[in-house]
Amino acid sequence: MAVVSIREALNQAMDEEMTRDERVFLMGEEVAQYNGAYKVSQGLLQKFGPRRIIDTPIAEAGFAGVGIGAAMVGLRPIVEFMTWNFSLVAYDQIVNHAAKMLSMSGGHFHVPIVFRGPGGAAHNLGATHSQALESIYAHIPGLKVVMPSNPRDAKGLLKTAIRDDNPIIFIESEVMYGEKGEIPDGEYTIPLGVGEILREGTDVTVVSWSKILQHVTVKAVQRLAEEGISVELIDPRTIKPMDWELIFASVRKTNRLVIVEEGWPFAGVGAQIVDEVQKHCFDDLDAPVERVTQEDVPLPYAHNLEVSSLPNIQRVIRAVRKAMYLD
Amino acid sequence: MAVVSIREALNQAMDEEMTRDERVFLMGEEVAQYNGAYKVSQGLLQKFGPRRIIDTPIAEAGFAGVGIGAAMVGLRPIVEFMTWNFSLVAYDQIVNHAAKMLSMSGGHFHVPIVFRGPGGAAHNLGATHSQALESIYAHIPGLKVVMPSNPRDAKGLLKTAIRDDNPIIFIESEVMYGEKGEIPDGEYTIPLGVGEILREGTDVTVVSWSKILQHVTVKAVQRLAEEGISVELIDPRTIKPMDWELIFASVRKTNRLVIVEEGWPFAGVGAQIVDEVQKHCFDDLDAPVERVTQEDVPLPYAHNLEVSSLPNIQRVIRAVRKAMYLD
Amino acid sequence: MRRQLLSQHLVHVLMNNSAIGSAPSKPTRDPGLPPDTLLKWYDEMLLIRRFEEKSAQLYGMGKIGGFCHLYNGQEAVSTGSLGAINPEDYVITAYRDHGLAISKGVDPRAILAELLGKHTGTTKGKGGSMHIFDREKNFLGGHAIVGGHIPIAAGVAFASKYRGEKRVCLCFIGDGATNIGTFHESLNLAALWKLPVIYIIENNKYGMGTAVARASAVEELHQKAAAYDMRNEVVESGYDVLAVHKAVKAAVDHARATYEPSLLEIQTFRYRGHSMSDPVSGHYRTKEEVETQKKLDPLVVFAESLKRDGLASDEYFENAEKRIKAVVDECVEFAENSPEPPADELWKDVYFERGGF
Amino acid sequence: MRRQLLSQHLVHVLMNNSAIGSAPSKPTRDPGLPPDTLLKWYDEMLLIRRFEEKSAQLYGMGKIGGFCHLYNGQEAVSTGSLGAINPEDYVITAYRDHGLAISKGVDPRAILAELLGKHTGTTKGKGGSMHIFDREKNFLGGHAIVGGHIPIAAGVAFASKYRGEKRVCLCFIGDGATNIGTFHESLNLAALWKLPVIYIIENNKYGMGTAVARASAVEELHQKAAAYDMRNEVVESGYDVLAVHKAVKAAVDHARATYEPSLLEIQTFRYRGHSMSDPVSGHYRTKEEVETQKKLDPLVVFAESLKRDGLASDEYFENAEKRIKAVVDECVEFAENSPEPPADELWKDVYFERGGF
Ligand SMILES: Cc1ncc(C[n+]2csc(CCOP(=O)(O)OP(=O)(O)O)c2C)c(N)n1
Ligand SMILES: Cc1ncc(C[n+]2csc(CCOP(=O)(O)OP(=O)(O)O)c2C)c(N)n1
Ligand SMILES: [Mg+2]
Ligand SMILES: [Mg+2]
Repeated sequence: MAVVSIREALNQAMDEEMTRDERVFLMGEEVAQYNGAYKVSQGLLQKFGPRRIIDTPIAEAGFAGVGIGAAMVGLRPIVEFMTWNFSLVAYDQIVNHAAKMLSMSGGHFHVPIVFRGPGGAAHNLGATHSQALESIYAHIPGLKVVMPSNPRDAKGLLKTAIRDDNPIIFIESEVMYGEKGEIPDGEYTIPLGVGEILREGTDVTVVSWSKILQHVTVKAVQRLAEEGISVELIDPRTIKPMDWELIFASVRKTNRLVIVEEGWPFAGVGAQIVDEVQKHCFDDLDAPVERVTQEDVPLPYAHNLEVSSLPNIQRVIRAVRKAMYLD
Repeated sequence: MAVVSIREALNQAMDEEMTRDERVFLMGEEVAQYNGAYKVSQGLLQKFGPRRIIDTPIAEAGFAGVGIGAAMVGLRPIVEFMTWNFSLVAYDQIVNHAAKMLSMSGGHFHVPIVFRGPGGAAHNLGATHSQALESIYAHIPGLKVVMPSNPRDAKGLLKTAIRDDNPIIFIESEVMYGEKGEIPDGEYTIPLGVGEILREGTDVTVVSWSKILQHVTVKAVQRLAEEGISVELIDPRTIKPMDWELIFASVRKTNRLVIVEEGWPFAGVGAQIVDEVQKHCFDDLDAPVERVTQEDVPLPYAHNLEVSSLPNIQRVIRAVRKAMYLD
Repeated sequence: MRRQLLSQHLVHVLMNNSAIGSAPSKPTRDPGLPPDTLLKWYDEMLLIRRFEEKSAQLYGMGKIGGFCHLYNGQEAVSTGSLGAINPEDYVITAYRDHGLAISKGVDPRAILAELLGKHTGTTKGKGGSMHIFDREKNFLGGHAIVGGHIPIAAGVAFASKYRGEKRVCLCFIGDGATNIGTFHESLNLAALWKLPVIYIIENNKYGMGTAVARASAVEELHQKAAAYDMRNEVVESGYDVLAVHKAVKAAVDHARATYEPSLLEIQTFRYRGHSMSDPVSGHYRTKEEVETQKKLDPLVVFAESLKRDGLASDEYFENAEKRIKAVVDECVEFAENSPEPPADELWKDVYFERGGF
Repeated sequence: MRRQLLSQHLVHVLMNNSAIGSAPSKPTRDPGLPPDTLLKWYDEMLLIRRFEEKSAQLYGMGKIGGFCHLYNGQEAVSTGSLGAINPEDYVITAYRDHGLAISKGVDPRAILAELLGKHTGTTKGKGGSMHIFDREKNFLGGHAIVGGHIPIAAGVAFASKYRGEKRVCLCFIGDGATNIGTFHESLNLAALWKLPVIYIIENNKYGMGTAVARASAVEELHQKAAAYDMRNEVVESGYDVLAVHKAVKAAVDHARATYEPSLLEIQTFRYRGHSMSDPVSGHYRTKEEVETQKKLDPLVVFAESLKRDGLASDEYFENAEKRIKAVVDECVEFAENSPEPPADELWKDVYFERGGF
């Protein structure tokens, strides 16, 4: 087992898949000469050359569409958005073209493409540059949404995403690229749609993903463990398709559920989890499902306001205690 | 009480507000010379002239932005999207600019603008032209989302929306423009955020809005009444802010809830209603909340497939019976 | 202004030629074009015309639903352009796609079945009129969001170059669509990266009810190429299949030789309303304008030139009508007798299941 | 290519003038510009320079967070442009906004407080460096999504014309931003509708790490105006505040007289990295390039010309440094001593509550 950062893990995934399959290429702003705004593509230009590692102008709709067109006729593009915030100018391309092409063409043209890049808040970037946008993509049929929370999953899931024949929304965390963890030696992939139980527990199920899982939820769960509260912690890893059976089985055991996500509350991913769980585990639930989300406001710049808007350890602890009727 | 179509009701609202307030103008594709693709702006060019009724090129991001800029410095634009499907190319303008301007400018610039046009499926328009997109707008803080289901509300809510100082997403139904109903004589407005109980009932609460409410849910509820099932039917009218107390009070009475919406299921508006209700009415609920939504697929063109994908009367009846443990 | 030039040209043509259709005063025929190719083109244009007329009928009868955008009047663009490429080359367009699909060799029976929402349709009844696709024929749609397909075309050309192939992509664009952002982004990318895509503006003078001059700050739409230093050309006589062919052929040859894109503006006219729900004339254009334009009907112009060159007789044209009528009748029979898509199709083609190409 | 022209021009200037800064060989000063206006401009440019240097320091100390894009090297664009308009005219730009805000009269203390996330900041700490706003000064931001503000500028100009006012809007755009769709849509709308907006490309030769020629199919960015038949001009000596002023003044006069927009390209250079997290040189440009460009420093060039024209002495410049240092010190003190926004600010400014203007 090697210890690598998420940045390196993603880099390895792209490197290996580009080596394995000539049809794979990477395109995006600053991915080539600059080695990526977050250095995720470090060294790839040198290795694969400008034919396969391509700097683009600032034209997200344009280059997303170029990726879609190339995918329709047999290439397998990886399109990097410098951050997912900028994907909103390409939203039509993703929603109306990538996601619907297979269906609208009656199966003639599938679109094997990975859209990837960092999502969520970093630090003091303000409202337009701090968005956790998984909900507006998971809402769209035809897309799959993947959000790894550690180097092992980042590499294994990205490799699978690149080999998948569908448009994939692959959302990394802007502040986790440097975080390290063990990854298996040699070639491996991780299937989409399969979640992971990070910690078994009996009192309450907590579902959380990506940065908030690692920076907030894991720490809250540790503190709760010290208080004697046994949390079963689930990382779904793929947002869509979600590993519903894993979540249901856990809730049937613990009878309580808390969801911790970075996005806004209204019609967020967590709301869908609530919906499915109350439907499939209605008689198992001993308490309302609690959600911890970002407050329903544009994220302000000032540090204190930013911190108070985002999910934090205290709010997770409170939600878990509430789900256990402890407060 | 006059009987008018939704088209006329919307037309009256714009006409009256433009007469009342010189700052209001209408802009969009074919709104002027052509009197609107759906004739909602019939006669307005003639009455108000080309300064205030403005045909645009096909450039949704561009003219949405023009509206936002004009609103920042004191005008009150109504921006028509020929259909809401085309708003996706302007999604960044709405989400990152209209919605966030007030907050990011620390209160310096508010954006009094109404984005309006038809949403949802019509008949055989295929996947890109049939989308019910309320969820991806309601998800965004800073926006209000309004969806009238009858002429009276269409007029009263649109007038309020035009007078509101915030960006409003006003979604009409593409197939309801010709539907008629009574509207009050003289000047009136209807506040945003206030739902309406269309029918009192005791067995189960049903929440539904816009076309699906009128074309599907109302009819299903009638049939259920014939079977002796007493439905309390709620039209929230405004999706965000939602009239939560009205829904909670009803669920506390009926102990059951069914939501019928046109959009896709995953992280749809209905999911948020489930979340809020299970949280605030957990002990009141006698059964899982049921949702009837469009199937999670791009809407196909063929009539039979289109019909089978959208919510229909049978599915609503089944959901209500399920919520009552009758099947 | 180009608009004025065209009108002058029109006036000139109408005044100097008693025989309508003898418009192109200088012969535009590429000497390398064999007579049977020309006759094939005529048949194709006639098929498109009759196919669309039949579609209009079926729409009127309620057998075709949704939006249906007909191609009548623009046939010379489709046939002239696609006559300049090979089967392995790609074609992509917007929602006004029946004519181009037919020219690309897509089975017209399947197209009509698609319009009727049948399982034997080009996309099994899923896409409908605005979304004709055919992988085998390299016909990449049919796209209903204005501007949406323009970057996709660049991507198709990108793939061709990536693989070192000489395949080009023809991308058809409405005049109205030249005002949307993706047009700009795509032309810049195509020019910057030298992608073998030929962007062909079908300037039919209106985007729905909006005349070019009311939507675009320049009326000479090919002039937009200046912002990308892109090779460009205007064909004012877009009713002349030979003139269209010549310009497209030159652009295709250039793209194959250099990978460089072109922007072509082909001036044409649609005889029908924007879609079936829009009247032919009224709000935005007069009956007279339509009638005047119809005097330069691409089929008539081409027929006259074939006759003048001694390549076809009146008898040929009579027979052609019969042959084409039979084809269209067969399309109708095929479409009408085809089954609806089965219920479980709803769940198919949402995600692609096979493990790679 | 414009790029080459500029380099030749540079070489010429550097070879023919021993005194750096005597670059503009022909006098570009508008005789109508009073000396004290020129001195005010110098002070303003110096304030921008020193303000940014201080910001860099404070960023290095961790007192400023997030992305911070400095304006060093581009001061002549800001001062020269905004010197050509009146207080009631509008200015809007992207995220590299401190300099323009200062030129528009926004209180630099509030700007620095904003960078530090303080409640006394221009937007109460909500917008940060990339989102400076000031309603009273008609400074409309500060926008962080590339291209996002370009149509908004057209809308501001639209409102001005709608009300029959003569107020113009200056909209600043990066070279990289000229490749995004909203640029195209906005220029078309502005030209089509004759909106009094002056689009000013600050061509600092790079969009992040991407040189103009690697992102845009044309390097002469003002040439993009051809697609919209828009009045346009390039200022190669964008380091010369007087040259910038002259071009902008002409565009503003034209807009006031005719409501017509212009596209100006002002060639300039940023001395710092793209943002504070990007090094000054390295991946995409060399130290030499930066050093060469710095030889035409807008402050030095302007100082030399003021001296040459006998408008200011060495003493003046020494005093100016002192005065400006005092202003910047005051900014720092103000910002550092200001409170954070109170907790309940989180819920404010999400929806506007007052009943209309
Ligand atoms: C983004 C978007 N906006 C608006 C529409 C509605 N619409 C469909 S066709 C059309 C006019 C297009 O005109 P043009 O590009 O000239 O093509 P033509 O119909 O003349 O072939 C419009 C506005 C759309 N489909 N997509
Ligand atoms: C839509 C969008 N895409 C990408 C980015 C990331 N980004 C921020 S600044 C920038 C470069 C802009 O360069 P230019 O327009 O030349 O302005 P300059 O920074 O040189 O002033 C990029 C790519 C963004 N903010 N918005
Ligand atoms: Mg047209
Ligand atoms: Mg730049």
